[in-house]
Amino acid sequence: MTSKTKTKTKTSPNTDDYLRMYTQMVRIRTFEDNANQLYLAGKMQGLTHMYSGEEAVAVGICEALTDNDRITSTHRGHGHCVAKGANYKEMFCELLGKQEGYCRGKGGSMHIADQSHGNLGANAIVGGSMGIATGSALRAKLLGQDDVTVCFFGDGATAQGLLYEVMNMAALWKLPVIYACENNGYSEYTKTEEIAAGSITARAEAFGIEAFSIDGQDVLGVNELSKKLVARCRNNEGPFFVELMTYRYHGHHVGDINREYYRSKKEEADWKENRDPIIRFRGWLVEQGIATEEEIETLNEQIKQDAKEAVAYAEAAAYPDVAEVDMHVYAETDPATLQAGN
Amino acid sequence: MTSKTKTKTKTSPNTDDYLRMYTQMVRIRTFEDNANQLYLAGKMQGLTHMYSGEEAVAVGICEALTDNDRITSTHRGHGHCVAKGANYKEMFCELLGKQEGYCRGKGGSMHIADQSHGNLGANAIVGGSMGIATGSALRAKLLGQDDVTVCFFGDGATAQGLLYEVMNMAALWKLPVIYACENNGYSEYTKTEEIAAGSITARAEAFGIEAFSIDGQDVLGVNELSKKLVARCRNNEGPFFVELMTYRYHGHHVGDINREYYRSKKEEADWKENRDPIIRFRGWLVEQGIATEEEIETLNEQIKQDAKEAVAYAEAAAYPDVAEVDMHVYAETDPATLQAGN
Amino acid sequence: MREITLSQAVNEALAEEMRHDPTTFILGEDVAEAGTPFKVLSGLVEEFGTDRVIDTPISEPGFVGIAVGAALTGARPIVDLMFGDFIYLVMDQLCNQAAKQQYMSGGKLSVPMVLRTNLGATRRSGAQHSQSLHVLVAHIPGLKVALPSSAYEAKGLMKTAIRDNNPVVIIEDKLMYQDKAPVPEDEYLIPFGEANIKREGSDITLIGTSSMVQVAEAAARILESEGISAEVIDPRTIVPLDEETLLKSVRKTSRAIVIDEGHQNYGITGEIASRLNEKAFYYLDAPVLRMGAMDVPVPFSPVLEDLTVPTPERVAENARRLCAGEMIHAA
Amino acid sequence: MREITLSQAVNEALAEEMRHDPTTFILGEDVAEAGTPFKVLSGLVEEFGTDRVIDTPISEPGFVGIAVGAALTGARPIVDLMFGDFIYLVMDQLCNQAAKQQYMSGGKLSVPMVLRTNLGATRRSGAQHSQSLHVLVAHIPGLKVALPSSAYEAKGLMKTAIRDNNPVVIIEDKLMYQDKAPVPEDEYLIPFGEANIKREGSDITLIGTSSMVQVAEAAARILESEGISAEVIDPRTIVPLDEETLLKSVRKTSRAIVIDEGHQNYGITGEIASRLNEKAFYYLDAPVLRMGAMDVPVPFSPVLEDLTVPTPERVAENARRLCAGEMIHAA
Ligand SMILES: Cc1ncc(C[n+]2csc(CCOP(=O)(O)OP(=O)(O)O)c2C)c(N)n1
Ligand SMILES: Cc1ncc(C[n+]2csc(CCOP(=O)(O)OP(=O)(O)O)c2C)c(N)n1
Ligand SMILES: [Mg+2]
Ligand SMILES: [Mg+2]
Repeated sequence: MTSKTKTKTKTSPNTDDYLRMYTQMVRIRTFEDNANQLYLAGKMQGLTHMYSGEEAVAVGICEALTDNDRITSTHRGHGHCVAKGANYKEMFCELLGKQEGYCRGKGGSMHIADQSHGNLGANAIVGGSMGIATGSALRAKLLGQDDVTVCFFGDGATAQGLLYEVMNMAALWKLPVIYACENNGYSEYTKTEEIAAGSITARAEAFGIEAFSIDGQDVLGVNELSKKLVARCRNNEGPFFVELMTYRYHGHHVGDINREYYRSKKEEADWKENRDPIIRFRGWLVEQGIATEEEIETLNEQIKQDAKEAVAYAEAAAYPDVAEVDMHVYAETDPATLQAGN
Repeated sequence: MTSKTKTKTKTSPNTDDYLRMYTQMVRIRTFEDNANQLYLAGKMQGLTHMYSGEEAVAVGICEALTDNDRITSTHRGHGHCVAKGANYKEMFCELLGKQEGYCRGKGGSMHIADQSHGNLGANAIVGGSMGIATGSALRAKLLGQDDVTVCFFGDGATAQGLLYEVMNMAALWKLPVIYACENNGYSEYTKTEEIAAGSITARAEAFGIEAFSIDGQDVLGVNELSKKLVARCRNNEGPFFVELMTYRYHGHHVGDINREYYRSKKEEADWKENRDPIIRFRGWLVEQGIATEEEIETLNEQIKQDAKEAVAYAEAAAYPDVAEVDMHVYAETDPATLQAGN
Repeated sequence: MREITLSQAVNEALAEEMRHDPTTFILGEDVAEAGTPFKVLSGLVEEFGTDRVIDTPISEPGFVGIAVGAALTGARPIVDLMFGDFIYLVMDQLCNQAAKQQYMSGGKLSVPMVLRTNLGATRRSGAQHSQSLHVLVAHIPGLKVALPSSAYEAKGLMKTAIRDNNPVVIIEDKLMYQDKAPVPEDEYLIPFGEANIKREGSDITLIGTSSMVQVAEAAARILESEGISAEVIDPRTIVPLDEETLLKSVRKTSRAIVIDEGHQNYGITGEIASRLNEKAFYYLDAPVLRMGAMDVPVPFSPVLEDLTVPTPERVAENARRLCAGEMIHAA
Repeated sequence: MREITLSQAVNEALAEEMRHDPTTFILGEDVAEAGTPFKVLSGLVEEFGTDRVIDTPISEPGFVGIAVGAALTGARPIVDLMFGDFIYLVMDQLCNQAAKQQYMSGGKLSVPMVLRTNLGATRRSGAQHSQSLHVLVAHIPGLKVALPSSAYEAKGLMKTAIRDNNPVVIIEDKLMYQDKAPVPEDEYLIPFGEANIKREGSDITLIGTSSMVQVAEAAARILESEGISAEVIDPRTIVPLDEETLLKSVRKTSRAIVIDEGHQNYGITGEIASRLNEKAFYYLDAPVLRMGAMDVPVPFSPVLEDLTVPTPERVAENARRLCAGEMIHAA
């Protein structure tokens, strides 16, 4: 939407923002390429879902947030995690079940969380974090804190009744939460139109929530809208709902290789070649004179290098000690707080 | 809506229908008056919710159905049960926990069901029957049967996510189901506007379901729309959603006596005096020359008498034998069907 | 000591803790002006306002999820679930979302929330408003489960529940809301995992939970009149379970009955009896007997409903036979 | 006899029953063209069409509720719940709506439906895709619960489940879908409530469910090489439970271990052990030992996850000690 404006130049105050957005998108893509390799090489076990293709959504939104703002993520959560500020090292360690992972190896890909940057965690229950995100927003409102919470979920997750329960409460109580529906056209092996009747944005509107449907491949458009909505949330005008039209390049999960029975190679190629969020933004950056092709190549290389090092680190890192298996089942409570008079 | 038309006369082919509708409404009111007395007299135990005031909804809808059509009911279910054709005797027996009750006394007020007339049962879980009703409609469609299912629920139940899950599927699969939302302005002790954001009908529309909001105190209006929608359901044009604006005269349940903290006596009086569905329809019947005041008084008396007899019968009826306590936990399966080759 | 009802005890605990910690708030259906159908919360909204005593729509999964999110980010929500039967509706939020956060995050996220609800039949409330479903949550690692048996426990356990850094499910007996018991004016908390010996005895141990503590005590009085000395123990929390106190008693008496209002089949009596059988095997004169609720949905009809729950008479009868050396089975 | 995989066995059972009864249909996420992520249903939509193999949106409570309604009015739905961990989401529909209809209606309404899902850890699927939650449904009167332990059981129990007039939950071990076993070509059904003696023995009884039957058998082989004769029994359905067969074995061997992949605490081992302790008390040389999964959410890290589930080695070790007269406790 904004990609045609020519007003920004290399000296624009937004240059850093643009470059960071580009960097973050490439960091996600590169992370996923490496994760996919680890899986194919048999070094990573379990269920993993690649975010490649959807980078502009996570980055466009998360770049509008501070570390204090919260997000909840999904089974397809690596992108949100990187975009919200996570480090490669702790992420790869987590994916490999190593002790230095964000969750000491106990969470894995589907439960990665990064408390330090406000990422409340991936969730292996589709729609499972909708309550959590809304509750985070209620906490902000009740305790007079001005952070905003973004709830990421897929088009398939709109079939979960929980969404309507929490949107109703968010609307009634005017909570600072943004429901971000990543509509990538599929839930697992099924097209969205086969599982979603009517209109997704109309569903939010029926609860009195202002809703938007935008191109999720345009990082600047996503970011611009996000900044507006975040500001309006802080100004007590929430909640909001945003549907972001996007596409996942890989199969539903890393093991979903033969998928022509549910979507064509042609369709995949079309999105990759003509609507790739990174290629598109890169073109714009160069066109605007914000970065040269060479600078961008250098950046890409640097990120690849970072990933390689982080992977090597994670592969060599230690597994948790077996004694950890029954640690962290319960949080500790300071015995003093359980005394009368305290 | 139709109460101003003057085209019907006593000889109209609909005379019987009108009188039956009137009768059914009075039968509901009279049933509830007796149930309330039983409670106040300490003869009936447990939780019971009176339908008085909402008669035109159940009757207007159920008179558009055949015995073959199904309904699912709610915690406030006596009205639906009577309207769908149940007998006083088995109903009062059920409310008193007697063996001759519709459910042999095992269900009680909140679980009364009348299989013989297609009433799949009251439900003590708010919204709990939304799946059941939708599944009944799916069964009709799959097995090529032409019955329609009506799902009754309250305004409060629209907060249950289940509604949106099943409406989505009903819309995708074009099921012959009518979602009938009895909006009586309250869920327990809370006003609807405090618990429902946006618009209730818009929520159904967002799933591509045609929705209506009508006066639930006008039995003819309710019946006319219901007949149309039932016919359209049979013609594969379902599902539909109808919001019926109505009012409950009693407290939320029989024990909810002092309720001025959540609704005023003035508001209650206004509905009872100016919008009572029975008074209104009675006036119309007389005005149209369909029945005289005397005929109506005779009818009313007859119904009171029926109720009195049924109550007396139920009070004297036997409790289930104690041996029944562990019967009916599991349905029997004919052992022959569990043999290979059968 | 002054006597107050269980309902007042809960109310006091909530009020005290809400004064004590500004991050606490209550969330649930008709909790504010109505003070819940059982009126347990009456007066709280007047003191704390609608910002901290929040009426929700009828969206149990939704508002439990909201509580999880609030707890995860720095508040201490107290969820009111109107009937224990609705636990089914919130199992995912409780067991997948709340219970596992601490573990899945390697100790970095915690969910200090309380879910208070109720259990108990014989109120003529039918099959969907009479269940005692505590075993469902007791099975899930990461949740703690408290079952107060009187006003005293209701207050002390609630205060501990609110201050605990984990999701705690506290289940009151809905028939007991108007029952009075001595409750100190001074502040006190009851630690989790400490069983309470309600009555000392030497011939048999009666372990009762929640509503069944009174049943066990009544049975003990019957037995006493017959010269049988029954020890009555209330575990108070079933997770964590104070196995030591139970074992000590059973090793002393050599006989035990575990009495609970949940269905017997695959219910909590199996766990408790097994632990006693395992660890006090050589002290036992007879296998630990279990008395749960009948394995039937709760019937409405009063004549049937009353049969489904253990009574003092039936407990006493079983105890008598056990002490007489008879071999009896629960089923 | 030909050998087929558990996955094929389930597929055959479904196809046979769908041919047999036109009121049967399958409902679930990605069941049609995709044949589920585990590919168990491959080919069924080609034979029966999308009217009888129905892809649903991701609405577990919704489509389970729909199945209840269809069953209540004359169809026989078979619900596919992609992961057993999602049982939490459908508890209300299963336990309040399906399980109680027959009883609440005094025998007039029935809900002949099947919910098929899975259990089992050690697949690196994390805490929300690895749970074994069968006790939650086993506790609820009105539900039947089958746990097939091989392709043979998977087929025979599924056919019985579909023909049974009650709601049946059948839970497969997701690690076993590719495991082959001899399965007759001729039609057969396995009755509910009949345990299977997988292996006869005289020194100790190993009772295993689902995935743990293989573990028990492997342990028995280890023990055999040491001269200890273990009897291995698979209850096949935990509701109804074939107590007689279990008791008979335990009365013979005097020792037993109950092995299950659900969490041990308040899980099914407590019920089974209690029944054996109660009814075979005087035959037992030692209390029945229980080995459930650890009481921790399932960790992702492979080095941790593998510790949480009983293994043949650990079962054999416990059996060895029991037979040597050592007093050991599960915890
Ligand atoms: C409650 C629940 N149901 C089903 C699944 C299995 N599942 C995992 S991802 C997925 C599809 C989700 O689709 P969508 O929300 O569109 O997200 P996407 O994968 O497209 O990013 C399904 C059905 C699950 N994890 N949780
Ligand atoms: C799942 C569930 N939550 C809460 C309740 C308690 N409850 C019973 S009726 C009711 C209010 C229902 O309001 P509405 O749907 O508008 O029906 P009405 O009583 O007005 O007819 C509530 C909250 C319940 N029975 N089930
Ligand atoms: Mg998607
Ligand atoms: Mg209402």
